[in-house]
Amino acid sequence: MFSKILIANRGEIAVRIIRTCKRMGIATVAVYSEADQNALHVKMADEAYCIGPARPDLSYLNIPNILSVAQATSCDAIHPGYGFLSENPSFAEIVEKCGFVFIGPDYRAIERMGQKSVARDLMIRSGVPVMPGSQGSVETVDEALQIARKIGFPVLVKATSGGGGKGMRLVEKEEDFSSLFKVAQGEAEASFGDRRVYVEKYMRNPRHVEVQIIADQHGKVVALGERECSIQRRHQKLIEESPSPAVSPDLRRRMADTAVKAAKAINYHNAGTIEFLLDSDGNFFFMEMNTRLQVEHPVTEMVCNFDLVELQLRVASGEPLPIEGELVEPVGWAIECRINAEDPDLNFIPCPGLIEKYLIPGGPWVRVDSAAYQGYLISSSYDSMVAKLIVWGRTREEAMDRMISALDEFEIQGIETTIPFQLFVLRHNDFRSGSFSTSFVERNFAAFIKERQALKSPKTSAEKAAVR
Amino acid sequence: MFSKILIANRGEIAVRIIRTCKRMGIATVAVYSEADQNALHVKMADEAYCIGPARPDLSYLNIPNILSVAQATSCDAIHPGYGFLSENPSFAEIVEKCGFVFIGPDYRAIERMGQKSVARDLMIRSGVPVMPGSQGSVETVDEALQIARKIGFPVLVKATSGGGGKGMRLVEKEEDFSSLFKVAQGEAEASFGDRRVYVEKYMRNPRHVEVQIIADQHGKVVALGERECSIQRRHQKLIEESPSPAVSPDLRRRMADTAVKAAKAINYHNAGTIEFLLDSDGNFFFMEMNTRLQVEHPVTEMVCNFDLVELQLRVASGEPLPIEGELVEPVGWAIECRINAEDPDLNFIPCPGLIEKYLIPGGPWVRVDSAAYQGYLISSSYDSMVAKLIVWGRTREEAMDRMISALDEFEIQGIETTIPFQLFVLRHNDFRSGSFSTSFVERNFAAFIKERQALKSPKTSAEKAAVR
Amino acid sequence: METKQIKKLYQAMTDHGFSCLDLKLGESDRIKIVTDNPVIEHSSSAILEFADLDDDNPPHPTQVEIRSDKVGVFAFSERRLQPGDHIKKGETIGLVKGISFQERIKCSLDGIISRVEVAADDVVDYGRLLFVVDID
Amino acid sequence: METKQIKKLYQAMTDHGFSCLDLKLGESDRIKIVTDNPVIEHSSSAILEFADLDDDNPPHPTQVEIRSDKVGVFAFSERRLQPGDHIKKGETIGLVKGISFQERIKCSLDGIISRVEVAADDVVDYGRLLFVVDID
Repeated sequence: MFSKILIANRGEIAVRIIRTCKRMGIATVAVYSEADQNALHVKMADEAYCIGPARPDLSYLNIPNILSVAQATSCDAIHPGYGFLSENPSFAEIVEKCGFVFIGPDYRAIERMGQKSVARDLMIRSGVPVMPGSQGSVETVDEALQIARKIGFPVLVKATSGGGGKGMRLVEKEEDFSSLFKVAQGEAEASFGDRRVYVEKYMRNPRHVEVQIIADQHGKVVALGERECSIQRRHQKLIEESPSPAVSPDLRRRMADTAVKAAKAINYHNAGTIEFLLDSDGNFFFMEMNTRLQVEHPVTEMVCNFDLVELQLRVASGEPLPIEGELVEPVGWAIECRINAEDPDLNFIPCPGLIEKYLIPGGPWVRVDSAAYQGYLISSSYDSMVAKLIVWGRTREEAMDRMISALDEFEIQGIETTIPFQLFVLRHNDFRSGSFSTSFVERNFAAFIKERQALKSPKTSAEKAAVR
Repeated sequence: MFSKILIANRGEIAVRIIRTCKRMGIATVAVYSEADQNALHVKMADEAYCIGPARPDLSYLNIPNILSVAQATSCDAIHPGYGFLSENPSFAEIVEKCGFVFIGPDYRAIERMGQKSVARDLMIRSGVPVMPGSQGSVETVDEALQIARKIGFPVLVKATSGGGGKGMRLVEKEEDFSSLFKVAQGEAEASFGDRRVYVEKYMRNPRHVEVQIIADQHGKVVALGERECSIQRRHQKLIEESPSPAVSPDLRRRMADTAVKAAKAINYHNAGTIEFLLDSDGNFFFMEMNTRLQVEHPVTEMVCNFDLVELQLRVASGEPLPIEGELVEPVGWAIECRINAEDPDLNFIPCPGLIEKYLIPGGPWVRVDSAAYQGYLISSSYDSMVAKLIVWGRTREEAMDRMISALDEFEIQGIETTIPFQLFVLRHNDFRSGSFSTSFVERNFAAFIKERQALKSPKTSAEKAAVR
Repeated sequence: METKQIKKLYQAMTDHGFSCLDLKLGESDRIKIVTDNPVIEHSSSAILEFADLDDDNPPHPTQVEIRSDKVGVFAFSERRLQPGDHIKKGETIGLVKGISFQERIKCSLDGIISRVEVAADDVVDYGRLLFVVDID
Repeated sequence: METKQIKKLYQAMTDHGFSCLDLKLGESDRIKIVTDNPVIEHSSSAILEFADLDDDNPPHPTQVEIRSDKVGVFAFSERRLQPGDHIKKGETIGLVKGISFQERIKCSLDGIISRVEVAADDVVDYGRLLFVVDID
């Protein structure tokens, strides 16, 4: 096992990694930007070094400075967390070349999975179901249109090097195809320096269900069940759960088998997530693979009883996985809410600022992963996450009810948060019954705003009356 | 199920009960003393009423005021928590007579278990092993001495109505018997208004292991494993765990069978705890039964995955227990530290005061049950508990290591706490190996003080040097 | 005890730097005069306390607060008192009904109701302000 | 640039209520003069900043701080500098060795070492104070 690691990240995920390292007796080195001098990960690590100003490209993405700290402090390994450099194959490669262990997969796996059409082809060859579409990139409009006609509209035109919805266009009708294809190419060029695109069938109202896998360097791959991530707004997940209410034990086994097969096909090791689109008939299609720890990993931990960061450290140091079989069945139900400093009443506008009061919920099966504290300033330089609130329950209903009371108990003053919207979702009939898709937020946002206005207006009337 | 309950308690246990009620959709009524106006249970309950000044006999023990609130607010039931009125059979009886449900056992069970010698005789008749000793109270010194000779010294003389070590005397040698017997009688008279005592064999270095049971009103009794509570100082538990490192699966089954038998013998319903003394050969003897929820109930919850407060509410409302079999086997390992506002360097002197900074640990399998917050004043009117820190791990070692890092992460400024001593225990070889008894604290306290002084002295020398 | 006497006492208190004075008035009532940071204390049936004693407002020793020291449901006595109503020393001006008792709320001085801070059927807790009375 | 000029500039700044002035000095160095709440900013090789600018102490514009804007292990150059040592403008007074670079720390002015705030083999991070120099 490593004796000292550097954590090339900030916020709650840096804190999360430090916690497991402390428990395992592994010394930790934090890096931070000038904006993060009072951050919790800086206080909690054994050593901490400033690596640059607030701007991410000058600090958390500054590879020479990060590696210089790792070398100067004699670290064995580097954990990239999520975001920042975590899916940068060059970083993973340089880390390795400099003699450190990269706590994640081989850089070649990151690279291949980062190129969406390469990943897609790899999956097809490995027998993993993908959405019908082109094989590899398509060069010309005509070629693409032929494929689109074959698979039937609506279709998606997606950037080969893409991610996060950029360079992606939904084409509903044949007559729009040519122009939208060119828009996608242009955006792909501008965003990724690579104008290549490919064509894929578009599924209406799919569910986003992903399988967590962990693989050691001895060929063993285990699926730790699935996560339901359909409650998202513009590809930003708001609520995740494990298991998924749409996944039966049989479907779970089939998805897990597929995910394990996919990971084995690329000699994957360390933690990874295979994202699938799931239709209402239980058909699932490979979407992409995330070659890192996910934000929502805690729900998997809560139902599988494995510490994913510990497993990452163990397999990265060469240990074999201490798990029997290829699928860990979930026990009970876990839900996570990402509590962001965003105002849901104002279309989720980010509202960073000073946390004047911070009283987190507690009690049985309530977990908070957060780098915030009373008096902490949420910086506008980074993402707006305040905390991840995770609960476990024997049943989905128990977990939902516990989440509602924990959200209700969470006291955050000084900034607006997403809590009111998450409460709305958790009380919504469609969410409670488990029948929802990725279009849930879009479909129900107006109802949320209406409900909020109704809540506010009587008070406003009363206030007006009082003024008269 | 109840629609509204009153919680006749304060502090973390009131908060604990409110949390489960909120999740289950049961409205809550808090009561509080003038000293507790800013208490968390007051903020969290749906309604809250002041019932008197700080002095417990005028507020938290004020039965007319508590019942008047319950009546005025139309409560269905009353949860007594632990301490205060929880084991007062008159209160349980009055609650019932006034038409409320007492969330606990029948008052007759409380009464019988409250009289130590009555409980002992009941257990003997039910075939539960008790320490060798007198059958019922003994009246005269001669009669008592005869019994003491028969069972062999050392013996304990204990108050029939006693508890908490009062009216109890350890007699090592026959020549001391007569005088110590009279001291115990006098103390019993003074403390409980009942001079009756009984005689029991004294076990050197026993372990304190207790079995959690829960019983419904339809005759079903389930044992939820055991708790190891040997780390105590003057009968105040400091660290508890479940399971016990001294209990094998076979011993667990035998202890559970015995506990279930004991509960059935008195038609017990609701949650209860049978305390046993366990010797190094795996023999166990009934010590007493606590007819309420225990402070340390969370470790049972963490390894059994049942919410004990929920089960209490369900069985009190007449529902059958939703559990198969008579024993729930523990999954993994849970440890609790009671973090008190006491200075372990000064022999655990209570040090109530203002909590100036309060940053609680988080992350996976870390649970905090607390009524404290930043800016909260720990009152000298009540017990000195600040928080219960509970962790779970796949193994005992994982749980211990997680507890160490969580204790280390816990930041409490403004008051001294027991954390340094708990860290000492968790790092001690005897604790780690599992070979310890109720004499652990007494035996190792000097070593703790020495370690603390060694930690402080270099600094002190440096300070002195700096002054010169 | 007359208002005049109380005023005199109050004057003496402030002159000599006392901050608190506690007077027994017969069996079950008492008056507590405080000159700063009023601490709520209670008689066995009701509490009289000089109101408006914060720093900003100069003390009006002619007002007393009547608070409950029992817990229960409030009811008015014979008449539903309104501001301006005269009350007599010892008159029952309200009831607090607990589970095992019915407590009469009395004023130990003659006076005029200045404010009614309670409604019928209110759940009244310990120390709850019921009435503010201007002493005649 | 001479010390005299800097002093003059500083005077002009305070006279006109400026709180910050940023001067480029050739290719890779710059001087930042702040009169209150100094914000740490960096040149590409080292940072010069007027020291002791807090409210309690009147500013000494004759002192500059040399800070690192790279991250690595510190080493002295040819000589191990001590307080009192004279240094020349452009002289390499230390090195920060990173994983892929070796950064020379220079002072862009002649001066005398006032304080050495770093030891050989120290891990030096971004913005770390290395030397305080009295400008001649």
